[in-house]
Amino acid sequence: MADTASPLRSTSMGPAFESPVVRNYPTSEGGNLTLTDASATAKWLVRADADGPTADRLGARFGSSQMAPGGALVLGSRPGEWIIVGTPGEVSAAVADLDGLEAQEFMTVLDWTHSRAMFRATGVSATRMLEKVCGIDWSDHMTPDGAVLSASVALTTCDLARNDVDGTPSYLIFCDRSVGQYLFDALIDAGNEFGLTVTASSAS
Amino acid sequence: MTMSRQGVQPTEVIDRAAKLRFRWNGKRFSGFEGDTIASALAAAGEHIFSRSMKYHRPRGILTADYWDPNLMVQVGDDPNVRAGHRLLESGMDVRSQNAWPSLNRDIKAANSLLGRFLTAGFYYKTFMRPQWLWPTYERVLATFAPGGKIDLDTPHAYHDKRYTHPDVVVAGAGPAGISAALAASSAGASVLLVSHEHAVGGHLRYSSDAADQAALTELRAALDASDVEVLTDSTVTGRYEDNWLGIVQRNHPIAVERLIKARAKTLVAAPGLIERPYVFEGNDRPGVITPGAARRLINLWGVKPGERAVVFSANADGDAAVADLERVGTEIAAVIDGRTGGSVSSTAGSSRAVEAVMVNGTNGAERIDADLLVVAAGWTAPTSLLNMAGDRPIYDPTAARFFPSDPPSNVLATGGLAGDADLDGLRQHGAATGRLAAARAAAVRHRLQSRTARALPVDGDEPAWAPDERAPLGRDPHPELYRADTHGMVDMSEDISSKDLVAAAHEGYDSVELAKRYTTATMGPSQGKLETVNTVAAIAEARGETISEVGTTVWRPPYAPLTLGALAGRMFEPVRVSSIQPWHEANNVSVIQAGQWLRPDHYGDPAAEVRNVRDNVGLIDVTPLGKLDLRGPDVPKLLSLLYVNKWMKLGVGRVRYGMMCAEDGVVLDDGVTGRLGEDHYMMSTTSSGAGGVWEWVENWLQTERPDWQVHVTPVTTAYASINVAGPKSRELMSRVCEDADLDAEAFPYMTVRQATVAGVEDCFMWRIGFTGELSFELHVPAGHGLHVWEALMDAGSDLGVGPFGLEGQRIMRLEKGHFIVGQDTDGLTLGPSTGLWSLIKLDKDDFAGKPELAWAADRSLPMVVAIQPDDPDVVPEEAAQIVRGNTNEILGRITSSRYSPTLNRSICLGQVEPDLAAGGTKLTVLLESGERIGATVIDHHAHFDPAGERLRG
Amino acid sequence: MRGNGRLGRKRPPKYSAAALAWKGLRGQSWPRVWRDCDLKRSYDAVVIGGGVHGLATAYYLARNHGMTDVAVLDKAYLGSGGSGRNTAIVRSNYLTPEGVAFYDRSVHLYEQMAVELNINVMFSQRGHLTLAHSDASLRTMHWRAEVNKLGGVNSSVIGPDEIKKECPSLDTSDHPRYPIQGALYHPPGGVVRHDAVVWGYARAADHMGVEMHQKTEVTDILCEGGDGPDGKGAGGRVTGVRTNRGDISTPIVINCTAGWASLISTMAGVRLPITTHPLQAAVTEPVKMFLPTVVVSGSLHVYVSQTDRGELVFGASVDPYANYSVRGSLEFTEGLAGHVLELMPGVSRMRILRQWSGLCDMTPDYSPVMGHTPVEGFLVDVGWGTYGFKAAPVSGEQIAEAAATGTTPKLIEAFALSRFDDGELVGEKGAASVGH
Amino acid sequence: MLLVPCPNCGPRNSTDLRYGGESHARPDPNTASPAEWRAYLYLRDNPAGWLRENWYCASGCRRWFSVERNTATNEFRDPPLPGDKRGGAA
Repeated sequence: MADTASPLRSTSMGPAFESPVVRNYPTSEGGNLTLTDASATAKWLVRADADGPTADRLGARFGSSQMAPGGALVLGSRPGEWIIVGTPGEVSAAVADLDGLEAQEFMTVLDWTHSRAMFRATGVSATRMLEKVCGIDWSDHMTPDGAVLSASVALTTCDLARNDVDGTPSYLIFCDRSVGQYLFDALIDAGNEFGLTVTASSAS
Repeated sequence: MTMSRQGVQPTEVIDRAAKLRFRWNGKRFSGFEGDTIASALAAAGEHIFSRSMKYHRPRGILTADYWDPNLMVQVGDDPNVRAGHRLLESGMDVRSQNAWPSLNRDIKAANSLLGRFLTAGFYYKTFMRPQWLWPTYERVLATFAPGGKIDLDTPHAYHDKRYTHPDVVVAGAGPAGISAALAASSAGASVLLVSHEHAVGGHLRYSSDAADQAALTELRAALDASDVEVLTDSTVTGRYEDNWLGIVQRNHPIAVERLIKARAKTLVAAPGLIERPYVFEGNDRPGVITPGAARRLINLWGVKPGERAVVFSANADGDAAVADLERVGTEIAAVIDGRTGGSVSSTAGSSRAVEAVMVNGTNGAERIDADLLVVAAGWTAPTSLLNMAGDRPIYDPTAARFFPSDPPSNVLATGGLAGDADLDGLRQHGAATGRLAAARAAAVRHRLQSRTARALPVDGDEPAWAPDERAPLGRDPHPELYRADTHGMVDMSEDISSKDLVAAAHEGYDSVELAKRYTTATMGPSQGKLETVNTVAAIAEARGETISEVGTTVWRPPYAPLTLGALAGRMFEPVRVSSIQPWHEANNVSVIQAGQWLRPDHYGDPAAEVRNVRDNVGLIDVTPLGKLDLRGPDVPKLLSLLYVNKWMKLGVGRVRYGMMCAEDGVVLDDGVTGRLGEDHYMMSTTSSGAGGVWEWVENWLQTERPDWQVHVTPVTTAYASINVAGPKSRELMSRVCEDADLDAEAFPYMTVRQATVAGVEDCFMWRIGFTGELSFELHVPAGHGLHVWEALMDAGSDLGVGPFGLEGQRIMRLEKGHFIVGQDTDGLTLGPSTGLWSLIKLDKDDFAGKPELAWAADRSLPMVVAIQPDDPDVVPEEAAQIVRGNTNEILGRITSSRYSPTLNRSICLGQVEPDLAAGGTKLTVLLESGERIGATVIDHHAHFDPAGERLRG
Repeated sequence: MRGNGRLGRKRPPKYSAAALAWKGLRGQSWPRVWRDCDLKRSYDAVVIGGGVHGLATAYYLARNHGMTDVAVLDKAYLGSGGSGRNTAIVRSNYLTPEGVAFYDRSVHLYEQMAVELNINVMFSQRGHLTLAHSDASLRTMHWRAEVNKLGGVNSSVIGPDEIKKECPSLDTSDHPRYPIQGALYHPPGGVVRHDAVVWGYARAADHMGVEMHQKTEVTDILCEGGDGPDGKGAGGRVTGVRTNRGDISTPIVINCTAGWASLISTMAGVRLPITTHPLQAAVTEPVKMFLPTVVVSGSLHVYVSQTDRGELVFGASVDPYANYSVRGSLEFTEGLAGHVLELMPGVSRMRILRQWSGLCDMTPDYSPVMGHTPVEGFLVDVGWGTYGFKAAPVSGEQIAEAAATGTTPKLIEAFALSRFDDGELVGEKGAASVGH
Repeated sequence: MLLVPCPNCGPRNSTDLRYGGESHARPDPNTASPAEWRAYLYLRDNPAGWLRENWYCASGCRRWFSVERNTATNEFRDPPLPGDKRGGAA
């Protein structure tokens, strides 16, 4: 996934994507934790048998993730469910790669971009921040780089993926769009004690 | 008792260069950095810290630590602060509790004179008559409530929590606990070591023995060099299922108190032992202290506890106290040895201080003048964490304390809780325990990793559960010293004497639990840490049984009290908003809470909003409406199974209303579902039902019909949903909609079309109308919701377009007689009660609730009907009861009511008995004011446009 | 004092201030509050469960129906179950006319209890506020108030200003996430000293000859003529009970075992619409009095009152999954604290001292199951869920009447087990929420 | 906090799941007598011991599964079996 923060437009002519994160945040420097609103990232949902041809084509099994050849990131978010994220081009390429599979098994694909907010938390303190709002064991052996899971974060059900950047812990956090502003603020509150840099809405 | 600060002690923890000023009951005092509140006050010569609960007796230092029942003070707005533990801070405003008008002169001390009447449970035996006086008695009794004061303006400050998943948690940081932590860490485990005290080291901290100090230095250095995470001034407050631990951290740099929730693979319980007071007459007089208190005062804070002491010693701690006292110049008047039969029968003196001690020593009974009595009578094993793990500790009379019996194998005890040994023996047992804990944690970790999809794969078989091959600790003999030959206080917090307990047992409250409840012994703030064993002993004595026969009481969590603030942490209250929320907020919206959602209720004048919809066109943001995307060839079968009506023949582009009932026939939800494509449907649900219906659908698909090919995806927040309603809605829509024919014939009522709206592709438009007007329900990809809303507002300005909120919608739906599930129906309303009999298709093979709905035909069910008050200006309250004439017999109730700006009259929906459901039936409605009014059932649910001409338009 | 001293038993001394003073002056002690009896081989009736329901039933059997050859059996000690673990709230502001009439009778009996039983049960009618934080919940409060008024119960809906007056510690501003919109105010509601009720019924029943047997566990119910194995089940009748201390023959067995109700009923071959869930409670350290009323919030799942000792006592809703373990959980206290602080942010520095739990017998319609069963002589007084304590006096009175007369008293007709066969559930389900 | 063994996600905190109650078969809606149907709706074994029951992994994989748990000790019989009959639907 080259750039999760590039704006998405539904058509070349259409209006700009509106992020669920609408507040402005003072930009701070330093700190070892960055929180980015990446809601504009394209996200597609693929459903098929957990062990069928689609699963084989996508590669990532439940609980793990994999980079698709075209650069999109494929997350095995549930048994028989995958989230594909990336730029519109990357995601389109990954979805196009599934063409023909619907003839082999019951498989559906859904554009989920507008359904989910997406944030990225990066930094050596990112794990400590998550430990304040989520009861999952984030240690390296239970949640290694590439791990994918769903869990409650600050009382909001989220899909989560560990997707380290250059060896630094980094997490992707997906939640219902309508609760996105709330969760973004909750993460900021949790991260402040570690010195947090907020990257405001990428689409603004 | 004269306490004073002495010269520098080698082991002291105070920084004499850092003077801290504070107030005690309004007067200025000072202490040093490292002092506790109590040590600073003691150093300044204070010796009364509180008054007792019932008799208001003066109380002084007993144990000089966290558990000291006599050292509860108020610090600013913080009540019940443990002055024996809380570190002194500059500027503290410390006050005594439970004394009026002052600590030194307390009027309620007169209660002491009434002691013989105020026996335990006395209040059960009096104040019964006259009954009308009881509330007055009660108010007086309530003034005896002990404890501090809360300040209602105290803010809920920063208290964020933390989760952690260490391999091993060690509760207690004495030599055994530290050794366990170090050994577990060396064995590769991640370890969290939790020290209740401000520094690790346990009893070594206040030992003046050179070997102890050398060991302490060594252990601390080893910890510093290890990977062990150390928490000080923190307590493992509870052990819950599967080693879920609550840990309160009282010294977090930015949180007032932090609750840490740890899932430990193994727990090592190493809390040490708690000194047990001795029961004799006058044992609560200021000047009676434990050896630990004496040694802490001397060695940690350089405070001399008294000038002339009697030491009653039944163990090495008592002996060590003698040495420490002598070192600081306290005259030892006598040492009474409890191991050879010596005992203390009472103290003498004023209520405020010990002046003499009556002892039975080697010289027989004698009176010894002293201002200090140090009593080393033995220990209580704080088995709380083991109890919480399900263990029932067993009493050993030769060692005079309880020991673990059979805790679960992921909970291991070490240190004093497990037995006795010299320092090396404790360290060895601790280390062996740490190694065992690490080995068992490795097996747990292997299992967790192998069962968790996301985890790193593990190699090899799960390690065997390591056997417990630790050499057990010994049990030093100790005399059973529960009560001397006189009675005294058993529970200092509650003012319960051994006499009270004996009396309670004789009255028949002779099981420990009954006696506890009757006397309130052990129920106070020290939670039985000091009192429990003495209580059990008193009951056993009264019954002529042994402690083992009487058994013990169950220690309940938490081990140490923790604040509501820490438990609450940050309050997570998710807030949901639609993408159009910024527009609402900029346009004077009045918001209503609907579950987690914030929704527009109105924008100033709901009646005007209604009129605008009826006359022109209005927009409402209905994003919270539940939406499920359903795909697959078996969707029609699923719909037929979940709705009461038929779905097999719904054409592409068509929309149908459906009602869902639970298996008991009760209305569960309703909404419309449309067929968007060959194998593609969108189901709408009520806003509040969105989550529940999704689970309901998944439940049926996964468990009853796993072979069906259906994929369900909640898309409620994927779309911003906008209802465009009113006679001019088609005109407005035609201005923004580029690629769909909106003509009534091309796009009729109850159909759905895909369209590009205001430049946004992939919008869905539904021709449906809850308001009863011509309307288009737009579902716009949420990332463009605000854009489309604003485009509609711009495009329709000349049409009079305006927003309307939930209140306007509620009025209009009521005018149309649409019921709301959960408001006009309740938890017992069966499908047919809604009046939609014809919707229910009993000829379908199967659907949820079918049998109950079939049998409902033979039952007499209340019915939902539309009602109009005879006086059009009276709007009965929602909840007003429908009664029979002037009687109080309830025949139904009003479930919805509003004044209709369209009809200029009040309108209602209600539930009534079936024989009242026919149109034209006259009803009596009882208003909240008590007035009874006439009302009439009307023929249709719809008060307005019953033929539905407007919405079909 | 061993032996079955039913005949010629000397009336024990009455409790009063004068007696306290006299005994205090003379240094005399009080006699046993109830006798320690040998277990007989037969009784006219056996009550299983020595909690407040079982003891009240035995008391009314003796007092109202002259049945004194009655044994109350408890596997532990008297009041060891829910009776001593509840939060002692009494109220009658229910939703259905059946519920209102029933609980109103109970409040009335509580009002008389101290005098009738000659023990101070400390019934403190300090008022009971049920807060509403949403439109829907406010509507339900209005509904309850209207039904209450028709049943003659003092109950009304009040707004935030009046709430603030009744209970100044509540945050009635619009700052909380779910602001308080109103409350159902029920002045006769309050709290009772629960243990005193247990001991009072036991002592009074003992005076009339009823025997209390602690540490006596029922291991089977003996039946004949039923359609199941061993003569159990529908159509049969009860002949006795088997205990850890031997068999007892009796024609009447009354199941008053709350959380263990299913296990006991199964012994008679009667299946119940009940699942057992722990209900937790907690208490704080004492502070000076500041909370004058009982406060309940259904939306926030919490109820709280301050005892005369100054402690806050809290409860919430039952644990989410069925089980028979009475260990507390951390998530319970966390949730509780969060919700209490939303109502009263000022108590943030108060400390939780102790938590515990009891077992509740939950029914599908939040109403009890009372009266006769398909097994003759086997009566149930179960399904009390989270509101058994407040119903104890009236339940004892009514179930005693049912047992003694073989009829079903009008006040409990709606609560018959047979309603589940007929699908005629009680409407308390209509407003399902925490309602203490 | 009980650890519930989700067959997909692994052991998870019980607050991550929704309890679905006793497992029992749904009677044929076309032939069930009122007594049978209402027994399905309302009557429960409610044992103090091993119980087959349903859980929904609400915060995790969103799958219903069936598992045996001892209601007296809260011990799960491992490993759990995926897929079984639904709980009471009332």
